Order: sequence, then structure tokens, then C-alpha cells
Amino acid sequence: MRYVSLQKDKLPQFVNSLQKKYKVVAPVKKENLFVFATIEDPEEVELDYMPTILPPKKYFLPQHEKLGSFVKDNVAMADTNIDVEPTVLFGAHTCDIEGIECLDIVFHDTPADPYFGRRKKSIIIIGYECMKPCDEYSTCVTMDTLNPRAGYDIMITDIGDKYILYINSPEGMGIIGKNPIFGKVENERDVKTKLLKLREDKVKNFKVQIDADYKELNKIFGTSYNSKTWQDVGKRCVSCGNCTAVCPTCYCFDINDEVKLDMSGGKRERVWDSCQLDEFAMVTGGENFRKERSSRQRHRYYRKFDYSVKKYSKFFCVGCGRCTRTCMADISLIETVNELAKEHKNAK
Amino acid sequence: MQSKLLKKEMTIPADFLYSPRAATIVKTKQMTANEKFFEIKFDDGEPLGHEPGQFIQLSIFGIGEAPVGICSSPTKEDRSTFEVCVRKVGTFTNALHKLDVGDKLGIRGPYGRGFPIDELKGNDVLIVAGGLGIVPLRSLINFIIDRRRDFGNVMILLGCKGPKDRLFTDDMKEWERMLNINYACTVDRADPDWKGNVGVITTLMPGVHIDKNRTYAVVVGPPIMYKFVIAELLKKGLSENQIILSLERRMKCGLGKCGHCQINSVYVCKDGPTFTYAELKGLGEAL
Amino acid sequence: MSQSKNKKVRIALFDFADCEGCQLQVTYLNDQLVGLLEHCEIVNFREAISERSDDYDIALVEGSITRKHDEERVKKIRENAKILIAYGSCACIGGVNGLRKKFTQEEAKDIVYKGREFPIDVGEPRPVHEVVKVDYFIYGCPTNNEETIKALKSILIGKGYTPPRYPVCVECKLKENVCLFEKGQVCLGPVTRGGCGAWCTSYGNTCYGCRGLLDKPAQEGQMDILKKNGYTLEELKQKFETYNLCRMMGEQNATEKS
Amino acid sequence: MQQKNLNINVDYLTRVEGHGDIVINVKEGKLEKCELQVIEAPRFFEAMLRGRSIFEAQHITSRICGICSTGHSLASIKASEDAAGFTPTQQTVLLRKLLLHYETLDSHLLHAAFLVAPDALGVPSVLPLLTTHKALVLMVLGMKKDYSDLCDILAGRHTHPITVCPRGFTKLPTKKELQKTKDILTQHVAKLNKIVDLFTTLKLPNFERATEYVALTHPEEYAFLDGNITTTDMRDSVIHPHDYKEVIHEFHVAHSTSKHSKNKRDSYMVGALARININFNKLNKQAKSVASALNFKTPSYNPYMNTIAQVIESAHCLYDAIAIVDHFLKIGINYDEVVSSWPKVDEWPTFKCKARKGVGAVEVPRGILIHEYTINERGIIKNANCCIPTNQNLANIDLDMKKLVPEVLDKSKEEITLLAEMLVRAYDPCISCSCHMLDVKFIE
Ligand SMILES: Cc1cc2nc3c(=O)[nH]c(=O)nc-3n(C[C@H](O)[C@H](O)[C@H](O)COP(=O)(O)OP(=O)(O)OC[C@H]3O[C@@H](n4cnc5c(N)ncnc54)[C@H](O)[C@@H]3O)c2cc1C
Ligand code: SF4
Ligand code: SF4
Ligand code: SF4
Repeated sequence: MRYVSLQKDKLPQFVNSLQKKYKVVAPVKKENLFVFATIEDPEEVELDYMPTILPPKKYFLPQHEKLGSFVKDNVAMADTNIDVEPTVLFGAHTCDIEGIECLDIVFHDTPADPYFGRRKKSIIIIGYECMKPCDEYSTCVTMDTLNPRAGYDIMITDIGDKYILYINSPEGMGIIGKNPIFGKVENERDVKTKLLKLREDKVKNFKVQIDADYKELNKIFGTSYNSKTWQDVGKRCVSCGNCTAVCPTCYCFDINDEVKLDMSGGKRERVWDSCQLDEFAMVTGGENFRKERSSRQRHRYYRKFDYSVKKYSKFFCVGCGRCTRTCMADISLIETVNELAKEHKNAK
Repeated sequence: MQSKLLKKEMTIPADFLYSPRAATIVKTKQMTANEKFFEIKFDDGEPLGHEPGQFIQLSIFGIGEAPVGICSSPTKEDRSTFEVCVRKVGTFTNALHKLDVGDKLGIRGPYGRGFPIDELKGNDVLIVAGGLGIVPLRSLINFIIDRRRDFGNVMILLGCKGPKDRLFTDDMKEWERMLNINYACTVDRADPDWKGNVGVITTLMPGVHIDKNRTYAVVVGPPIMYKFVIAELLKKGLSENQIILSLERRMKCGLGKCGHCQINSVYVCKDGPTFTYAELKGLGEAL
Repeated sequence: MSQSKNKKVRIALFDFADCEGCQLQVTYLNDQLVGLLEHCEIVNFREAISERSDDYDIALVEGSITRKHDEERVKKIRENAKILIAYGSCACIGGVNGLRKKFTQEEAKDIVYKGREFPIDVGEPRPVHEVVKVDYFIYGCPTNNEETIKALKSILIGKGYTPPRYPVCVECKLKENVCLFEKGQVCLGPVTRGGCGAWCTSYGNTCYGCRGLLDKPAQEGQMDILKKNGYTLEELKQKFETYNLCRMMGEQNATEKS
Repeated sequence: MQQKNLNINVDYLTRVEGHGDIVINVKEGKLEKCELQVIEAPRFFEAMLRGRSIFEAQHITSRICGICSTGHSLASIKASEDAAGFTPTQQTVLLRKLLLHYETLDSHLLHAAFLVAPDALGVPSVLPLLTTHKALVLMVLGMKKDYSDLCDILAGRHTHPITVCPRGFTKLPTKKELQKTKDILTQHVAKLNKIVDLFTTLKLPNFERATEYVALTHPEEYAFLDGNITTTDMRDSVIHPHDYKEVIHEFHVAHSTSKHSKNKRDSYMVGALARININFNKLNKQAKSVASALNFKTPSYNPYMNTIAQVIESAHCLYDAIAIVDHFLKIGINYDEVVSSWPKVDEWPTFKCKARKGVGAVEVPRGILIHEYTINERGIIKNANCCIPTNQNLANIDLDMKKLVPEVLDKSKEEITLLAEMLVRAYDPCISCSCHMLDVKFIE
């Protein structure tokens, strides 16, 4: 059994059954936008949502994460184990799931990061497939993250009259189990064909705005290091660090110590950091290797489209569009990449 | 670009990835007004097990961590201790300077890729050190001295701001004395007692005669020095692969995750801190 | 600062031209205050206790320095204190007091004390560091207790305290707030020094820049953004002025001089 | 009475908010000088407001005084809205009332328990009470923390509230937060009773001086946020806040950087005692029963009884706050009413400000607070004036002292000093405020 069906009106019941065993985090409304939050009432869940302000990476790499604690006059760090409440990440889009996959590669690269590893193990991912584009900023088609591939336990697809759930792991199976709210799927092969057809069709609804395809992208960046586009982007950037905070694949962090009030000890924690901030690459003597905003912005793009390919053979942009959406200076990923693509073509 | 070391690390239990090991300061020496030398021993008596050119993360709880190069050679007589030399520049280093013999601190590492000893072996080695650059190079120099037979000609060029800024003056006397080592030192500004060379380090270069086919240059110093020294070395006919550098970047984890030390596609902490010039040449942000 | 076991660090609070709101925050520390008092002693806290002393290690100075008399007082405090901390925006950047600078001393006096014989020393509002050396800065109008505690702890263990050099946006995003620009409002977050935990923006208001301009604000970029959102230069200047007039006037003078 | 020389100079009054000194000079049994001196670094808020928009007036004037910032915010907002011709929704009004109740409760309780109770119990400060009345002191500290938490929920913080602004709130409490609010307030009922119990045992000095009492009054409720101005000398007539200058006449005195005020008599009093003397009948029944438990009768001409009036008002505020929260728990909060603190670009055309005057009069803990702005058609303040409660009381305090000191001249210097200090403290003066706002007139 890889597929089950679910009547649409039973979805709250499904969420409710999850809540009995897990902390359920799902997209909910926040003013005119959405965020992932722990839900209390299944009715809060908004499956028809725009990418959330922060991606679900905050559950895998929290904004502030304790690495361990220490007591005065002792150099050993204690308390390095973290307890992660068994959690279900409900309704994640395929692009966000791909983002978690990217982080997984980084944090499992030797030496593997134990904190990330433990969180990853404790969080069950139930995805929700996008059937229509969220807005004009996402580039999931170009980045090939529109359709489910890997990295989830269950994938929910809306096939019109009901949901089809694809079970992708033993954990996913454990959740579906014998729960009577799910319907049996008569012929799994038919369902599979149907889903494939559905996916073929839905792509047509998505407008492709990047003037380069997946394969070309890396080549474009190969020739764009000195493009004047970076100057233009740098001039507009205000170095607020929003684009990196909202990016599902940005993972840079800082490590800080904080002592307790009575000075008897304290904790060491890591906090999200951003390569867009002035101090990020500053070393002793005041030397700063990315002093200009233009070089910092270039660094961000190269981490998505070039360095990650060299290091992990993978694009680290999942096309969610968040960086563009969040940028108050209107620095647009689509525009920037198209600008580079144009230059690349002209150079040829 | 992964070194042997990374495999070793995998045997460290995951929990200890960010946990420093306890160590005690067994000896200190104020080298200059701003630089202090520390000899350190792990509380469990284990040797550090490093290669010249590697670094460690020093840790003082409540204050934080800082990466520093190791200045002793793994071939040192007493293998249960290792040495560092730290310049006082900010929060952590100030706190470190306040520590003394008997005080404890935490150590993570050793991390990074050391100097390519295997390639240097059998060849001539030209060592060029500017300022603090002597710190990791001392590890290499002493390694070479202890394994002198494995190497060809050895030349050491040293540059400092002034005579009072020279580090490891005892070692220097030793190196100067050694017949099988060519040693030269220059200062930017002399004082009345100084009898040696005056001028930036490149002024020593013309006097150096090297066999470009069997010489490796190992250069460590401030960014500005690299530009000029590399140009000289290339002029002398060394290939980009024969020039080895060590870089300093801000580092938080030392494990290739935190992103601070990233230069284009490489992470200094894991892929470096030592690189050949060939490796760095194409990287816009390296030098 | 090295602490010997039995001598507690003595902390004194002083106020100058201000609203005393920052001192008031200390009374909200509650449990944390109790924890702090285990190794510190508060002397000179006029809002809460009667005793006074000239023997203290750390002086928290609140408020801007205006009159001659205040200038002398703060110099004495500097002499007595081992560490002097400018506490709150009035002390760190002049804060709202800077708005007074839009008038000359005579104008201001005339507006307020017209027809009075009582001699008034109007003075120029200045941040504390323009009068005496300041060791550490705790920004905010009012100061944020979380930061105050963090700074004090950090200073007490000898690490010192450097306020964030990044903008308010960083903390705002980490809290996952809906950006004010998204809602069509003008926010000074991108050019204002962080550290407050994006206090105002987390409560739906805009940032007013109370922690002062960043050292290297992207002024051009910010102007572009605001203009794009339909705001005039005039309105912008006004927004910046609320807390930053002391610095803005200072920079103007500097450029005038050069 | 023996011929006596006395020179009292209480430099830096402690346990009042701000800087003030008491000077009493008696020569050969004759009172030569007796005054409360208020000298502080002036900050010129009046000038600062000039040319600022009504949408930032709240933010700026809140900084007049950290202790009374909520009161200043609300008075400023009311003046701004009045000037712009904007009427807030019922939800907004109720939530503002709730916030003002927090402010009043926090201020009254702190004053009664920490600043006045030590005097009445004959100890120099709250510290000795930590041994004799430890549970009570901790309880009040806890209540104080609660009010700061409640302000966090509703306003983002207590000092310089964030969410309150002209037109409404920038953030509204969630249902969960309302429930939490309710829980906290409900717990305070028993706690307040304990404070009332304490005050039934305390003895306050016997001293009377009839004066004029000035407060807001409202036909349907005990006036805090809304109402017209009245005084005990005006009997039953009221005046609109716009005409406040018919009652509040300000004047300068030499010994203070703050302005003094009077009406027909040489001085008048504002604050809890004034309010209760005028509006006693509008108190809710719980407050009335506290009044009878404390043996309080109106009219009271004893300024020391101001503290008792504060305790009675606390009961009123607490029960009214609970009623407001219950109301919202029942009908829910309308989150569509969230506003921005500054109109968005597309909202501007809907603002048709006329050049006109706006006045906001609010009963804050220490009495009636008035902000008056004259604006132009773009909502820019051209002229501003603020009347601070403490300033309005200063003349009355001076006159009270002048009556009190000769009556107690037979006592020791220490006792006289204490009585004088207690008198000043009874008014709960906030000297911080009083120096920071004076007449604001721009000559253009
Ligand atoms: C591989 C490596 C080896 C090093 N070896 C030595 C050594 O042998 N001896 C020695 O004295 N120093 C060495 N350093 C430099 C040393 O790590 C920094 O001087 C130290 O981290 C500064 O910390 P701080 O808290 O005292 O300074 P801070 O107060 O943090 O800052 C002072 C200045 O140093 C910069 N800085 C902060 N953190 C770092 C960091 N982690 N790396 C680099 N710069 C930073 C800041 O931007 C600032 O300009 C090495 C650095 C690296 C990366
Ligand atoms: S770079 Fe932008 S579009 Fe790409 S994954 Fe990051 S936030 Fe999304
Ligand atoms: S910084 Fe703000 S809160 Fe602090 S004293 Fe000044 S005006 Fe008051
Ligand atoms: S958000 Fe802005 S105005 Fe508010 S506290 Fe922070 S810095 Fe100050």
C-alpha cells in the first residue's frame, strides 16, 4: 500500500489524529501572510497558502539553538543532548521540502551536525502539492521543485474531489496505519498514472519567467562573476539580511555564549547569521573580505547557483520566491538572473 | 580537497562536535607587548595529534571561542603538550591573555588541512613569514628541523614591523645558528640596536636563489604581503602549485557549516587554511 | 572586571534630562533583579531607595547632558566610576531631546519661559559621550531589559558589551513579523541599530529609530525604498529626526566645517 | 507656642517620581518660607512638538515622562483625534479604558503600598516592610509585575506603549491573551482585599483644608477617559474640555521650573481625592463597599486621604477592567479594526484635516491631564499646550504646607519634616512630568 485516499472534509479529523501523538506545525494565517506555527485547532490550518514568511527550516535549525551548557570553572560542555518533541510538519510545499533536503546535505556532510540530525529524525514531513502557482515571484518550475521528489514521509495531492496521500516512508506508513478515515485505493497503478497526468497538466498553469533553463543556469553564473549587475543590486541593497533569513537553504550561523545571572554558568548557542551583514566576513585588523554590498549580494546568489553546485552538485535555490517577496528594495531574483542570462547570451 | 584528518574526526562522538576538550595551561610567555605564548596540555594526557598548519578552536566559557594556529611541531619532544601564540586584538584574545599557568581552557580540533608535508618532502622549501604568519610556520619549521633529512634546502625569510615585534626570538637564534638552514630577517623600521636588514619582506627576495624545479614556497602573512611575495615568486619561475599559503578568515564552527570563512566555493576551515596559489587564484575573494 | 568573592560590584544610577523611563525598566526586572543583586549592589537609585553614595564601580547614566551644572555633575560621576555606561537613547544619542536643537537657545527659552525672570540655563542637549568618555552603550527608548541584563552580565564577566551593528530588520525577520513595507507603511528598521528584539514592529507599529542610525546605514537605498512607497523627502527627514537629530546636526556641522 | 527657629531643607525628595526639594524656614515661630521647589533640567517638549504630525505626537509626548507615559499617550491621542475630527470605535474606546485602568491600578497600588504605607507604619522605606510585612510586599511586587505583563499584552510595553495610536490599536490581543488577562485580574481581587485590609489599620494624619477640587465628570460613568470638566465650586455645571482655560489658570512662581495653576481660589486640587469628591456616586458597588470599609466619607478635605481615595479607585478600576475583558471574551475582538500608526499613502486622501484645535482631557492617576494641539490642514501641530496634574497641584501643596506647619510647630524637627514629606507624597506628585511640559505657545 503506497497510496490512500482521504475525503476532503475529513482533513481536520486527520490533523486531529496527528495532534494526539505529535506536535503539529502547519501553515496558519498571520495578518495578510502565512507562517508555520504549532496549531491547536485543526481549523487553523490553511492549506491554500502562499509561501510562509520563514520557511520550515526554523524547525530544523531554530533561530536560536542551544548547543550546550557549562558551569563556571569547568571547561566541559554539558547538556549537549537536545530533546525534540515528536513533530509533524504538515502541509509543506515541495519547494520547502527541497530546501530541507539542501540543509540535510550540508549538515550531514562530514562531520555531521548532531543537532540538525536529531531534529531531522524527530520531524515527520507531510507535504502538500501545489496545484497552482502562488505568485509571480516563485521559480519552482525552473528550479524543478514543483513536483514531489524526495524528502517527505507523506505527500498529499488534491485531485479534485478528494485527496490522494502517497506514503513514502515507514514513518509515513505508521501514521496512516489502520486509521479508518483513509480510503483504500483500488488500483495503485491507475492512481500513479492519474497523478503523473495531473502533474503534466498543472505545469501549464505556471508561468516560467527565468530566461534560462535548469541546465544553463550554472553556465550563466560561470561567466557572471564580474557582471555589472552586482553593482546595481549592491546599490539598492540595504543589508537588512531579510533575504537570507527567509531563504530555505541559507544556514549560516553565529555562536555566542551567554552566562546566567548569578554567573555560575551559562549556555553556548548558535543564532542565525547573514552573509549580507557588514561584519560577517570581517577579520582581525578590520580587514573585510566582502566589504561592498554588491559583493555580499553576489555571494548570496553564488551560494545558490554556483558554489553549491561545485560543492554538493546541487542548486541551493528551490525557487520559493521568498527573497524577492521579502526584499523592500525590490531586488528580484528573476530580474537579476535574467539580467545575467542576457549578458551571458550577448557575450557569446 | 578533503584531508585525512576528516576521517579521523568522524570517530569523535557527534555530541562532542561542538564540545571542547578540557586542557590546562602549563607554560606562558609574554613575547611582545601584544603577543603571548601558551603551552597547553590536555587533561586526559592525550597528544593533540595535529599536522603543521592546522588550527584549533580555543574556548573560554562565557566569553566564546577563537581559532588559532598551532605553533609547535607534532615532532616536539614532549608530545603531550602543544603551543599557541596569540595576539591580543579583541574580546576573546583579551580574556585569553589574562589566563596563566594552571588555568583551564577548552580545545576543539585540530581542524583544517595542514601544509602538504608529503609534497614538500624531498624538495627545497622556502618559508616566507610576515608578522603573525610565523605562528603556524614555526610548527612547519620545527617539523622540518626534526626531520631535516627528508627535505632539501631550507630557507627562512622573516619580516616584522620592528625588532621588538619579533616572535620566537629564541627559535630564531637557533635557526640562524643552524648550518643547514638559510635564515634571513628584516624589519620595516629599525631601532638603534638593530643591526640586521631593514625594509619590507620583498627586499629579501632578490638575494634568494632557488631551483624553481624543486622548490616549494610556503608563505604566511597579512593579505597585503601575499600580493607582493607571490608576484616575486612567480617571477622566479615557481609554478602556482609550488606556492603554498595559509589564510585567515572569521570562523565560528571550524566544521564547514557556519559560513563565515567561506571564500567563493571553498571553506577555509575545512578546505584550508592552507592552499596552493593555484587553488586560490581563481577565487575572487581569496587574496 | 575582576570580582573578588566577597565584594559586590556597586552599581549606581543617575539621571539627567530625560523621562526616567529607562530607570523605571530596572524596577520591572523582578526576579532578574534579585539574581543580579547576588553579586551587585545598587547604590544611588533615587526612584526606589533613599541612600546615596559616591563609592561605586559602575555608573549607569540616563538622560542627555544639557546644562553647565549637569556637565560638571557627569564629570564627577566619570571620575568616581570605573565603568560608565550610557543608558538609554537620551544618553546614547540624545534621543528625543535632540528635537530641541531645531531652535536656538534663545528661541527655545522664549517659547517656553516667556516673561519669566527665573534664570534658566537652557543648554544644548548632548549625548553623554560628547561630554565624558563612555565605556559602553545600552540603547533604546526605553531600554529593553533583556538587552540590559545581557549587557550587564557581559560587562561583569569582563567580556564587555558591543550592541548589535545590524539593523532592526534582522531581529524582526527572526520573529517572523509581517514586514511593515509589506503593509504599505514606512519603517526605519532597515537603518536603525538592532538589539531591541524588534520591539515596536512585533507589536504592529513601525520602528521610529529610537536606537539610533546604524554606523553605516544604506541611506541611499533606504531613501529609494521610501520614495518608492510614496513618501516625500520631507516626511523622511522628519522620521529620522525624532531620535537622530543630535547626530544629524553633528554631521551637518562636520560637513559645514570641512 | 514656643519661639522656634527651624530650617528644613529636604534635598531630593525620595520616593516621589522626579526631583523636588522641600524648603521650610521658620524664624522665631513665624513661617518665613514654606515651599516645594521643583527644579529640573528643562526639556522643551513644547518646542519639540512644533511642526510634528498628529500621528507622531503620541510617540513624542509619551517621552515627557516614563512613569506617566500611558496617560500622556492617551491624552495626546485624544487631542490628535479631536483635532482631526476622528471618532474612535467603541472597541477602541473600551480597550483604551482598559489600558488606563492598568495604569491607574499600577500607579495607585505602588503609591499606596510602597510609598505611603511605610510612612503610616512609621518606617523609613519599603525595605523594613520586607521583614514585617514580607508577604504583602512580595504580593504587591507580584501585582506590579502582573500589570507590566498586562500592559505588554495590550500595549507592547508599559513605558512608552507601542500599540496605542490615533485611530485605534496597531495590534489587538488574541483570545488566549484575553483569557490570560482575565485570569490575572481575577486573582487580583483577593490581593486587593488584602491591601484594603492593611489600610483599615493604618492611621493617616488628621489635617484639613477645604479647597476647590477639579476633575472630569461623565453622566454615565466614573470619568477616567472621557468627560467634561467640573469643580466643586462650580456645583452642577460643566465645561467642555475645549474650554479648560476657564478653570485652569496657569502662572509662574520663582521657586520652580514648573508652572502652578489656580481657578477662583488661590489653588485647587486634582487627583483621586478630587475625583472621588466629585464623582463618588458613579463608583461601582465594589468600590463603594471598599469606601465604607475604609470609613471614607465625601467630601473629604484631608489631602492625606488622597491615598485612601486611590485605594477605593483601585477597586473600581479592577472590577471595571474585569467587566471590559468579560465583554470581549463574550463578543470577541474585531481584528479588522487594527490600524497603522501612520496613515498609509492610499489612506491620506481620506484624511480631510481642517486647521483647528483639538483637546484631549484624561484623568490619569495623579489627576486631570490635558493636551491641546492646534493643527493645520495637513495635521501638523502649530501650537501645543499641556497641563500636567502635578503642576496643577503644586500651588495647593504649598498652601497646605503653609497651613500645616504652624499647626504642628510644637513637634520636633524630624516629625515636622516627616509630616511635610508625607503631605507632598500624599499628592503622589510626578515631578518628572511637571518640569517637562509647560505652556506651549508659538509666535508665528
Ligand atoms: C585559521 C586561523 C588561525 C589563526 N591563528 C591565530 C594565531 O595563531 N594567533 C593569533 O593571535 N590569532 C590567530 N588567528 C586570529 C584569531 O582567531 C582572531 O584574532 C581572534 O578570533 C579574534 O577574537 P577576539 O574575540 O579577540 O576579537 P573580536 O573582539 O571578536 O574582534 C577583533 C577583530 O577580529 C575579528 N574577528 C573576530 N572573530 C574572528 C575570527 N574567528 N577569525 C578571525 N577574525 C575574527 C573581528 O572582526 C574584529 O575585527 C587565527 C585565525 C584563523 C582563522
Ligand atoms: S534564493 Fe530566494 S527563491 Fe531561492 S530558495 Fe532562497 S529565498 Fe527561495
Ligand atoms: S531614552 Fe526614552 S525612555 Fe529612556 S529616559 Fe530617555 S526618553 Fe525616557
Ligand atoms: S523597533 Fe525601533 S523604535 Fe522600537 S524599540 Fe526597536 S529600535 Fe526602538
